[in-house]
Amino acid sequence: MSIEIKLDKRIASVEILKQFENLLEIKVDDKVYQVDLMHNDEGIFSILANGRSYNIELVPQPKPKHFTAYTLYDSYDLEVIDAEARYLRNRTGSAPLLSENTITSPMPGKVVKIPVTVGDVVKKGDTVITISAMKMESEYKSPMDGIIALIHVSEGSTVEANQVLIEIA
Amino acid sequence: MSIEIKLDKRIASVEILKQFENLLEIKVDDKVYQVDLMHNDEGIFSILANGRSYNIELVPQPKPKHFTAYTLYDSYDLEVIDAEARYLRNRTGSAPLLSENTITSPMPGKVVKIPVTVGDVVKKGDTVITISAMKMESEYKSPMDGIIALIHVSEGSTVEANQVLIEIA
Amino acid sequence: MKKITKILIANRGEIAIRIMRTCREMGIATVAVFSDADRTSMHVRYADEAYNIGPAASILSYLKSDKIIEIAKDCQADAIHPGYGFLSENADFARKCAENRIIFIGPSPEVIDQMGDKIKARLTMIAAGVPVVPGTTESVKTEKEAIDTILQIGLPVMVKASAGGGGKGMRLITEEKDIASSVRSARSEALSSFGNDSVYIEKYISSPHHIEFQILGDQHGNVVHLFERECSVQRRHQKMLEETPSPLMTPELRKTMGGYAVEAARAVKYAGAGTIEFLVDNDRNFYFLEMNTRLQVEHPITERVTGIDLVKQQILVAEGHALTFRQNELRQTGHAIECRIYAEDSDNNFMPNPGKIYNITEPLGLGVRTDGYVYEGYEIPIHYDSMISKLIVWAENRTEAIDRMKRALYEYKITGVKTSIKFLERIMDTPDFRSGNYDTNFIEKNKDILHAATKCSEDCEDMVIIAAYIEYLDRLNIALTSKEMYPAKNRWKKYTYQKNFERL
Amino acid sequence: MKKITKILIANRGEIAIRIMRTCREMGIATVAVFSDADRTSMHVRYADEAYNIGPAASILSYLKSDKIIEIAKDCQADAIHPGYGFLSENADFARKCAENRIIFIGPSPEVIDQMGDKIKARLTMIAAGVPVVPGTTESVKTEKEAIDTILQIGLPVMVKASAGGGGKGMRLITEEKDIASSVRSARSEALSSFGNDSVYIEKYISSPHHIEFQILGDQHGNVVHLFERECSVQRRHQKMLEETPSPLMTPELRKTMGGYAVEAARAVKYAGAGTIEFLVDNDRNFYFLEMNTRLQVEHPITERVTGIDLVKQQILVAEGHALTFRQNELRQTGHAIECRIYAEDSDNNFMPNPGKIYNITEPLGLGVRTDGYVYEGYEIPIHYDSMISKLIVWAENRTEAIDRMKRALYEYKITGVKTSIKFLERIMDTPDFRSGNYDTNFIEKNKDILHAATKCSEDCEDMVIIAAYIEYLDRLNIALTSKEMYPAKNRWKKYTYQKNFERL
Repeated sequence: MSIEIKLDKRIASVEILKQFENLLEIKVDDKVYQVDLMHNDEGIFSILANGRSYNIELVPQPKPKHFTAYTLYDSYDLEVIDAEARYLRNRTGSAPLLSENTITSPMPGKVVKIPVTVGDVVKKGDTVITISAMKMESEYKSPMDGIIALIHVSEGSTVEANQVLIEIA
Repeated sequence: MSIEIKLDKRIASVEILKQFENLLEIKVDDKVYQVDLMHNDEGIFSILANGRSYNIELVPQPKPKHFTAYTLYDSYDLEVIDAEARYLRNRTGSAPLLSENTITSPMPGKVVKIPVTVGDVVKKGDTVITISAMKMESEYKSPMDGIIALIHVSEGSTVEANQVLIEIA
Repeated sequence: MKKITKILIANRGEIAIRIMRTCREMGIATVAVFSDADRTSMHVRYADEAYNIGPAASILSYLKSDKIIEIAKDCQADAIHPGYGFLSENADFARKCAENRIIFIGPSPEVIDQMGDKIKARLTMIAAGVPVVPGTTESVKTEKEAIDTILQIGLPVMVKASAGGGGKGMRLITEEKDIASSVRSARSEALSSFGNDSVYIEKYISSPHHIEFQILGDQHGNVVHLFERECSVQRRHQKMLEETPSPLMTPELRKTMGGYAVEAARAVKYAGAGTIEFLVDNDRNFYFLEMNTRLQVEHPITERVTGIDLVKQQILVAEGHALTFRQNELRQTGHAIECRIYAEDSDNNFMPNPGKIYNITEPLGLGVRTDGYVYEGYEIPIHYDSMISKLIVWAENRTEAIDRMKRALYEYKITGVKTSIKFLERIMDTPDFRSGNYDTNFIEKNKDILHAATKCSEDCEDMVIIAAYIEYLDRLNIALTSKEMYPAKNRWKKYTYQKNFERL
Repeated sequence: MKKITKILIANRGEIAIRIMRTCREMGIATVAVFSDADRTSMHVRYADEAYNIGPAASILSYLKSDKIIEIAKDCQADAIHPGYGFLSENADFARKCAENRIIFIGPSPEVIDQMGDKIKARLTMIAAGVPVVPGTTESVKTEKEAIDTILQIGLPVMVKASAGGGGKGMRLITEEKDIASSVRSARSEALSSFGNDSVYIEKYISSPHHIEFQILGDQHGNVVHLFERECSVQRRHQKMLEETPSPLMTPELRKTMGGYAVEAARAVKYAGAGTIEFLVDNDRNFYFLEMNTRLQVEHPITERVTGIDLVKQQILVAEGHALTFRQNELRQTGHAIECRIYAEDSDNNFMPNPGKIYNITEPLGLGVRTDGYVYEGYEIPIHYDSMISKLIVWAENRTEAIDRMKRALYEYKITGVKTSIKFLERIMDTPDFRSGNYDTNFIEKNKDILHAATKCSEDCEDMVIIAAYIEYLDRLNIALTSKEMYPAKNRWKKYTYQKNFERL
């Protein structure tokens, strides 16, 4: 049962070849590894391979089958592409889930100011909303020339990470 | 819905009178408390009552409905006596679950020596088994005069906490 | 002399806990206050008593001086410790405490007033003979006066709002043609931000060092300094890292600057802990910048090299005790560095990154101190500062301290939110930092090194992919089978998949 | 001079990690070895490389010298650090390392041999002019000889096996009528335990102080001592707590004893870190007890008051470096205390209590260091020592250090297994400890105070009952509803029960 995993821009194919308890023979693309793998409910992994000791932590993301992985050196965004995900991908083609004329919040915060209203004409680069988090204000700008189509939030309201704020047509 | 909780030797009756989110009015025996109670999946409780800040941690025990509670000052053994537990208690009368002529291990460890065999006559105070854990050996003695009826473990085997080791008739 | 037996801490997060720790060591009861957003904050759980003071926004909770004083009276606290930020430099609050017979742990309201206004502070320092950045000694009321003064001081200059702070009403002028327009916009921003268009003008010192002296005074006129802290590593005008001793410092300069710091404190009859901040240029000319009439975030490095608990000293001074040490008895032993761990995306313009902490592993061992307040499962609120902890190391000398800090940062694992840990680790490897040859321009100057991506090896990437695969399989299993009432006995899994695959 | 670039740590748990921390600071790669029971131990995860060395029992894993040397050769480690316990005082192992051109980080095999045999060590010390406990200088081979010697030394005496250790073949004789029978049983136990019925006889010193000196020597003949550690708080002949300086010590006595410790080390050309243990009676007469030719568990308190990283010094000495400090440059600054956190039931004869760690909160803040290796969810194996961490505090003076230790112990929360934390907290409150007036009889003498039950108030008990009730309700809900694939968003629960009860 091989499955694809997307790590940043790389898509790798993974398959378990053999297993005995915590000892796995596992293939990643063309490379075969013998690993001693232990993990726990908190997503902490201890992997021994070729004598090296690897520590990896996986944190689930709000989207199913998406994880952030923390190694000792860096963090990675991961997505598991199983049969279901492949089916969904094929059905929706290569179009991204969120359209490009949408402004979303990259982090939780509070809406400080919305200097536009629905129907306003905006140019690419115009500030359309200001979000404050932890004493710092960030201005989000229109990605295109267009007209404000929908505003999902109001001044003073609290927003989650990745929430759709404003749509531009 | 009042329920009984056994804390060490005390049996207290508890009932929630009113609730609004994390604010509870709750009765323990005859005393009514207004508490602000928050807890999490790890069994950590933060309770504010009459201005005091209480920190309590509950650790589940192997027996269902049994907990160990850790306060800042001490630890307690707790048992929740709900309808089911009451039924079981009534059915079995007041007899303890484990008979008094049984020797159980108080902690995990390894059996070092069993100087008796089935059928041996032993006196109260005779050593019947030696268990080692963390470099320390402990000898367990017969609680009564009697005959070794059953030996559940053998020398060199590993034992869990509260495992029945030897039965004496 | 009044023995303090209960202190209300009018603050939150790491500094509230840091103060409570000393209270506990001194046998003093502690009272926490918390906003609606902070019910699960560690400072609430650490305190002996805890009271809600209102909604999440600071202005409705941690800045509500009347509410806080009311709680202090109700629970019979003798004293209030304001920590840093919030009400710590608010003279009105200090005055109200006194009116309600509650000891404010800090200097008198008069001193807070006097050092809070930038021009008043400049004048006080000039009178005490402390060098200040060349510039005006009074606010400049008209545009013409401003332009004349600038031409007299010579470019470059900074125009700053008298009542100002936080960069508002501040303009750097480097070219003559910009003078008029910059003065005008500074005055207009000052008016709209502070209701007062007074500005003052200072010579601009490019890429200075930011060096401060810790001072401590008692109510009996004794004042000492506890040496310097080098605070030049900054991003967005906020400190990221501090160390003591400063690599720039010489014994002579330390003696001179320390002497001026003590003079400055003595001039205002300073009682309590405070900090005199200086700008120092590369030729070691130094200028008074401002005084902070409170505990600083970075006070632990001073504690580490002097051995003195500054919060304990604050409390003793507030009780009326005289200092038990004199200047010549104080020593700076070894080298200490503090790194501030922020919840932020350091590689993306240091954007704050609030969220839920997933796992934490704190660094331990020889020479390492952590002052934090977050814990596993804690959701960092969006309403307050993004600092989640401070990591302080000590070693016999600077090189060893840098190596130790690198090790501690390597060990420090926080998952769930982005943090400044990796960025700080890269600072430890930057040649300009290791050589001690840096000023406030450090992060800008070294941005290529500091923002370099450090990916792990390809094998390591493959291990990440393997982990994700196993986690995915495991979660499928969990969803199907985990209905048991009690957690699994052993959290480390070994046997989960053996049924599914051929055995080795 | 050989630069060490990779070290295999032939140990486990906290000491393995403590050594790896210094290696990391020095840029040295680390290799862990682990038994089957230790796959999930933190030292395996902390190391750069990790190799299995066999089944759980030490004799089949951590004591397998050939296997360990083979791994060191395979992975090209330059050196092996043995930690304490296991192979750390095994001369054969040190010799095998040398034969395989691997640096053994410790003294030479000859020195280990010489100081490992108790009678040889006594003779060496007598030759170096160091006072020893009055007694025989050679093993006593016959029963008659033993009885004559005892009568000559005078009661009380200790009879000890020459090849002994761990209390085996050891008898205290206080009455003349017991002499013959005790000598006989000591010799027979010695024979069955060590295959050698030689015994020696020492004057018994009742309730002595156990005080040891840390020494450090290099390969160039330099030896210094790093002052004393007071180790008299013991249970089952194992240390529970150590402090430095010793409350019993005077500057003169320190100088004398330190001088003898240096002499003793010089006498055997000692290179590396070692400890000279003394018994000291209440009149401050002192006697050499034994030498430990390795790092001690309690080394961190010495590190804290001297600022010196002892593991780093061990590595530098092993590389051939000369010590960079002389005796007169060393200082003991402030006061340090170490508490050993054992997994044990202190109120039930200190019975070990292995099991799974549920939650941990480590104490942090000013003057606190923790060296541990367990983590949440970790199952402490039954096969090894019951020590799970060491808590070290420093303060300017002894009273402040005791207050700080009390605070740190209060903050330290480990649930899931019973620990010595509460017992240690009670030690901090015992008048004999606070006054510094204690010896090895301390725990026995103060048992009423130390085993007193400290229950919380009735309100607090009721809160425990409330918590258990809510947990019970919550678990009922979990069992019914938790089938979701991803963990709940916020781990702190607020809204769970609102449907079930009348609203306030």
